[in-house]
Amino acid sequence: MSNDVTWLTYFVLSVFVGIEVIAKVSSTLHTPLMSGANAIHGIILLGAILVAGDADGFALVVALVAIVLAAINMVGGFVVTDRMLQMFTRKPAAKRPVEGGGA
Amino acid sequence: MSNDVTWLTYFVLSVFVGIEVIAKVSSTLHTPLMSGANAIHGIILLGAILVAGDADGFALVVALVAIVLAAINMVGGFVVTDRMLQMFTRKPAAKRPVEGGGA
Amino acid sequence: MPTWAEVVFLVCAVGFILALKGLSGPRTARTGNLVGAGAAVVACVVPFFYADLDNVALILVAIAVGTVIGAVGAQRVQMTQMPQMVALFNGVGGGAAALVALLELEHFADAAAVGVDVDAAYLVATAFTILVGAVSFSGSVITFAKLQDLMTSRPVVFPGLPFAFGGAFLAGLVVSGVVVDEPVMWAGIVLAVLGLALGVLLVLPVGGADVPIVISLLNAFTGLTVAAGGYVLQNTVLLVAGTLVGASGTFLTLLMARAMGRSVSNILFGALKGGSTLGAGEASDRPVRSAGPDDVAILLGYAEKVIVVPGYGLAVAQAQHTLRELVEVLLARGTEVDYAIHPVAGRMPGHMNVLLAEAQVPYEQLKEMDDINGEFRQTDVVLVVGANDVVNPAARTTPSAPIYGMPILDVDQARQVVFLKRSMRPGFAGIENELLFEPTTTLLFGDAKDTLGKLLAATKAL
Amino acid sequence: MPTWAEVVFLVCAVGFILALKGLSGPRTARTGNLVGAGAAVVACVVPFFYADLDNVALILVAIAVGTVIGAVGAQRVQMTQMPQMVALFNGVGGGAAALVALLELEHFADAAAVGVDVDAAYLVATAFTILVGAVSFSGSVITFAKLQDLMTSRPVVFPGLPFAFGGAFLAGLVVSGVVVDEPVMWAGIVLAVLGLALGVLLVLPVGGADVPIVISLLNAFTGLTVAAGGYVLQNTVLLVAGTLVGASGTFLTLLMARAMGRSVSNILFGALKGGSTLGAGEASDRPVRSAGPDDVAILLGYAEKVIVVPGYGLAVAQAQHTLRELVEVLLARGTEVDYAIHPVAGRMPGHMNVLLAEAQVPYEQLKEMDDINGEFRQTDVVLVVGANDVVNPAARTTPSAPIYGMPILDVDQARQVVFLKRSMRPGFAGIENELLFEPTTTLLFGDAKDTLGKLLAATKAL
Ligand SMILES: NC(=O)c1ccc[n+]([C@@H]2O[C@H](COP(=O)([O-])OP(=O)(O)OC[C@H]3O[C@@H](n4cnc5c(N)ncnc54)[C@H](OP(=O)(O)O)[C@@H]3O)[C@@H](O)[C@H]2O)c1
Ligand SMILES: NC(=O)c1ccc[n+]([C@@H]2O[C@H](COP(=O)([O-])OP(=O)(O)OC[C@H]3O[C@@H](n4cnc5c(N)ncnc54)[C@H](OP(=O)(O)O)[C@@H]3O)[C@@H](O)[C@H]2O)c1
Repeated sequence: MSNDVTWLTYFVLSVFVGIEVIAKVSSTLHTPLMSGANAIHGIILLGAILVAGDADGFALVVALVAIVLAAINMVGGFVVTDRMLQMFTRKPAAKRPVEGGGA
Repeated sequence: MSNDVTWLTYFVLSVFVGIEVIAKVSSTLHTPLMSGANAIHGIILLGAILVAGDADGFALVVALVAIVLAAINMVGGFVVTDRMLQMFTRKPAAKRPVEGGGA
Repeated sequence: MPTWAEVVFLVCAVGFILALKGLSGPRTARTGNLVGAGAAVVACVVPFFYADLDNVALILVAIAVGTVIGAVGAQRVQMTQMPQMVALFNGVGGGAAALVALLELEHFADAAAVGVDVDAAYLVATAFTILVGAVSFSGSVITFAKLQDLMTSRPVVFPGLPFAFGGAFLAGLVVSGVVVDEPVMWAGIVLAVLGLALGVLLVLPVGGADVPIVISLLNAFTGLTVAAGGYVLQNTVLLVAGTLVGASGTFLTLLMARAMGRSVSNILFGALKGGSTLGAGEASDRPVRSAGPDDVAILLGYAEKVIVVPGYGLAVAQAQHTLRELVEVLLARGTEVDYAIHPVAGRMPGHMNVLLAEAQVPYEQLKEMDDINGEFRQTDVVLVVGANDVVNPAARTTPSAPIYGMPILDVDQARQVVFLKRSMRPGFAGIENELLFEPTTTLLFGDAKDTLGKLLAATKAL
Repeated sequence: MPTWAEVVFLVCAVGFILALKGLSGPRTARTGNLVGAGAAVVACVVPFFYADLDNVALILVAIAVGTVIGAVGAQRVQMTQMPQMVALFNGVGGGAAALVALLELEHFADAAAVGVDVDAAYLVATAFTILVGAVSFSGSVITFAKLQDLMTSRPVVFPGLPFAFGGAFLAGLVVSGVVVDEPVMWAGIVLAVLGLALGVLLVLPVGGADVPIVISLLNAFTGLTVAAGGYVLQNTVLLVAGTLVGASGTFLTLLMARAMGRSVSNILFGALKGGSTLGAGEASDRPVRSAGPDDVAILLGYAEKVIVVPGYGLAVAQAQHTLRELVEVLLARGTEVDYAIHPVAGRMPGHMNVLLAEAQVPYEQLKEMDDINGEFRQTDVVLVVGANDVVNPAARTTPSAPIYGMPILDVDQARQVVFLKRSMRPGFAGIENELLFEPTTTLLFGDAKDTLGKLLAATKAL
């Protein structure tokens, strides 16, 4: 089948997956979810690597800048999300040596 | 990209869509949903039409049988689902000229 | 294929996605079904415009014949026979997919004969469609026979069954291998025959009451065969629609089984392992308190709040109309009456909703389990009509019971419970119900239609 | 591309789907994030094995530099500065996408120069990525500046702003048309500059408190640019991942806006229409009942059940640790204490959960709005620390109020309410809170850190 329709099909199916998969998220997780999605689009790093591998001169410089930016997005995004989520899931560690009891 | 991977991609994405889209169904709707999904696979009618349009002799007879079966599946499936669902959504018509009041 | 046709097919695929989405919400279900039907019609019209089809007249006649049979059958069937009708429609769909795949195999065989190299992936998909389509066909037919009482609805097990099943399964794999190695027609036909045998062997040991789950499973199977057929024909809409049904059908099967507190493997193979999938039907002889219709009528007459729990026996007795009349008389007397609907009361999910809606019970009187469970404590009389497992406290108290862990209606918390049933025999799960022996419980023996009729007369006379 | 690489990319795409799915459930969120990270790493390693890459050493250095900056930045940032950090990461991602698209445009320009016919669809996607990637970059930078207090967080509006925005937008369309008509570098660069301008103009009029919504929107934008980039590079994983983020990000933006009772267009363009998106800050001079820390400590000392409602002011005052200590003292005295967490208390969704978790408040003490709302009726004292809108009954009673319809914490049903705030000024929504003037309400004026410290001392001394 024609190439463009293939890509359109991927796009359409992914739109449904993207929406349905997060449809049940509770508002508490809005911020970490946003942050995690933010990290995922850091995958543009892959695109930047591909163009950098095929560039020279000024274009190479631009491509390397793109790589740096994309890597910041990707790595920083996943790390910051993990840090946020650590705060949410500290249930077992919640037993601290303080006098406060459970409610 | 290679043809088979394209189809694999469609398949994988559709699996996610199929599962996520019905993940929240209430048990009351299990039966109509099953019936509706049943009607959807009646789309094999399209496949039967395509092969019948290209067949002759005994193969044509087989293809026509396939068309009849598929059409039964598709048409019967959607009609029977609609009949079931009519029962679920008769709220406005629920006002009947009997003495019973609302609970 | 022209690009416009590809785009239309993609739109149809989206239509099917929206249909499933719609079908899973109560408010959108009917629209969803219509959207699906629209997408299906459009998709089937498209090839007449782009493909250079021969035999158009014959094709149209065949479509017309199938349409009439399907539509008339679907219109005529009674609500209580819905499950077997769905099974039948599913079966013919599976059969159609198998036939289409056989015809494709013929093409591949022709191509291979003139030396063309056929992609092995296509042959795998073709073999899969033939085998599983045939399973779906014959399995659905047996399912139909069980539900329509054309044969016993009890599990049918004979000594060599597991071996016959295993043997046919292995043979199916081997012959599939033959087909993939070299596309030849005889192998395809053998594969179809093996599939038919497998379908029969798969469904025979399943008890009548578990059949809805099996229908759902076979439905998912058919979806996957349609997807495989779509791959062979290189048609997106077939692939996407089939996969959607395959995936959602599998998931739905699991949801249904979970709602009944069963596992799918237990349903399919439970009878083989000796654990029956149908109640043993042993009656107990411990003492109980039974009463006549007049006594129960007085009980109801004094009650301020009554909850009716309908179950499988109501459907068997076809007593839903009489029940509705009784409730209307009580409501007219100023009694507060609701129906408590357990999700798996009856023999298919949503059975009670359908049955009572058909009997014109207003939707607002039907309360779902979670909404009404808190109210039993303030209820004077609970009228359990042909239900048993769904009110059996063993689900909470007896870890060894087959229904242990299934959520139940908390009927035992009400002040009085009246059971309408024919005998002391247990329900589907085949276990005794301690509630029958409680001091607050009264039994009114007899066929539900009969006893409800008497109860109605006695209540009117109060 | 070899088939194995395609399959690995597909697996990575599935990884991103599972990541999003995981991230949307509290128990699976962290695993989901790790799965996403794993998929991203694998996807980025793949091209080194199949593509014939030049400049490998330079590429690896660049990756290392970016990794270090990102990881260190993410580790160092304080919890309260999370939103601006996310904004920054999003911005650089958008910038990277725009740069990649510019380089692709150069390829297309070279190809066109030697007479190759470039598919218009690719050029549309390229222009889209350049323009929207630049919007995302500059918009995120302004967002960062607002949240980091590098500029005013109030809406910035100047008379010609709508025209400037509209003009830049039209120019963007025209220049995109030029690019599609003939791929030339100067047009791409103009497009990038226009995108930068548009991003600035889009975010300037948004009030500081609405910024999280805008970050989410820009996040979805970046996702779409990555998807478009994936199409241009004919890379599935980029397309699927970008589309996932674009779709879920758009949906999430709507969910967030709904949780705040706002519409997205109101957030973006409200300030232009004159309706301010930030509270006016008018103080009322009607009489209220205020008290000192000692009085409030006595109130708390006699209470059996206390609920703490934290809000934006707690974050501003950085008083979460002091608050936790106060609650621990009360708990040690045998008082029942819970925190009631409103979903949009603070300035980003989940703000309070993060803040209190960071202060080591045990998770079980944090109660969600729907779970605790029934309990206020039996509560002796509610301690409202720097919250206002989320307890304002106007959301229920005043249809004209900007927060009308937003679900609130039913603090007004408690026996006593104590507000800790600095003045009579309203909160984010800029409307007065009638609850402040109720006879059951006591005000304890002052910076929350300060007053909580005094309250802690007074309670310990009881
Ligand atoms: N809904 C589903 O999707 C589904 C599917 C498959 C299986 N199941 C299973 O089916 C069960 C449903 O529970 P349930 O409480 O509805 O039914 P049940 O536990 O099977 O009990 C039905 C009761 O109705 C009585 N009965 C039968 N015919 C009657 C008649 N003509 N008049 C009066 N009483 C009659 C039977 O007792 P007598 O023989 O003494 O009259 C029996 O006690 C559950 O175990 C569920 O897991 C449900
Ligand atoms: N969570 C989100 O995602 C999000 C995002 C954007 C907007 N919003 C909006 O933000 C609002 C959140 O409501 P909220 O009740 O948390 O906050 P709020 O209504 O904005 O009220 C905050 C209160 O804290 C007080 N305050 C400020 N600094 C203080 C300090 N240092 N010490 C003590 N008190 C201080 C302020 O009064 P004084 O000035 O008198 O001290 C003010 O009354 C909602 O309207 C929501 O829609 C939320």
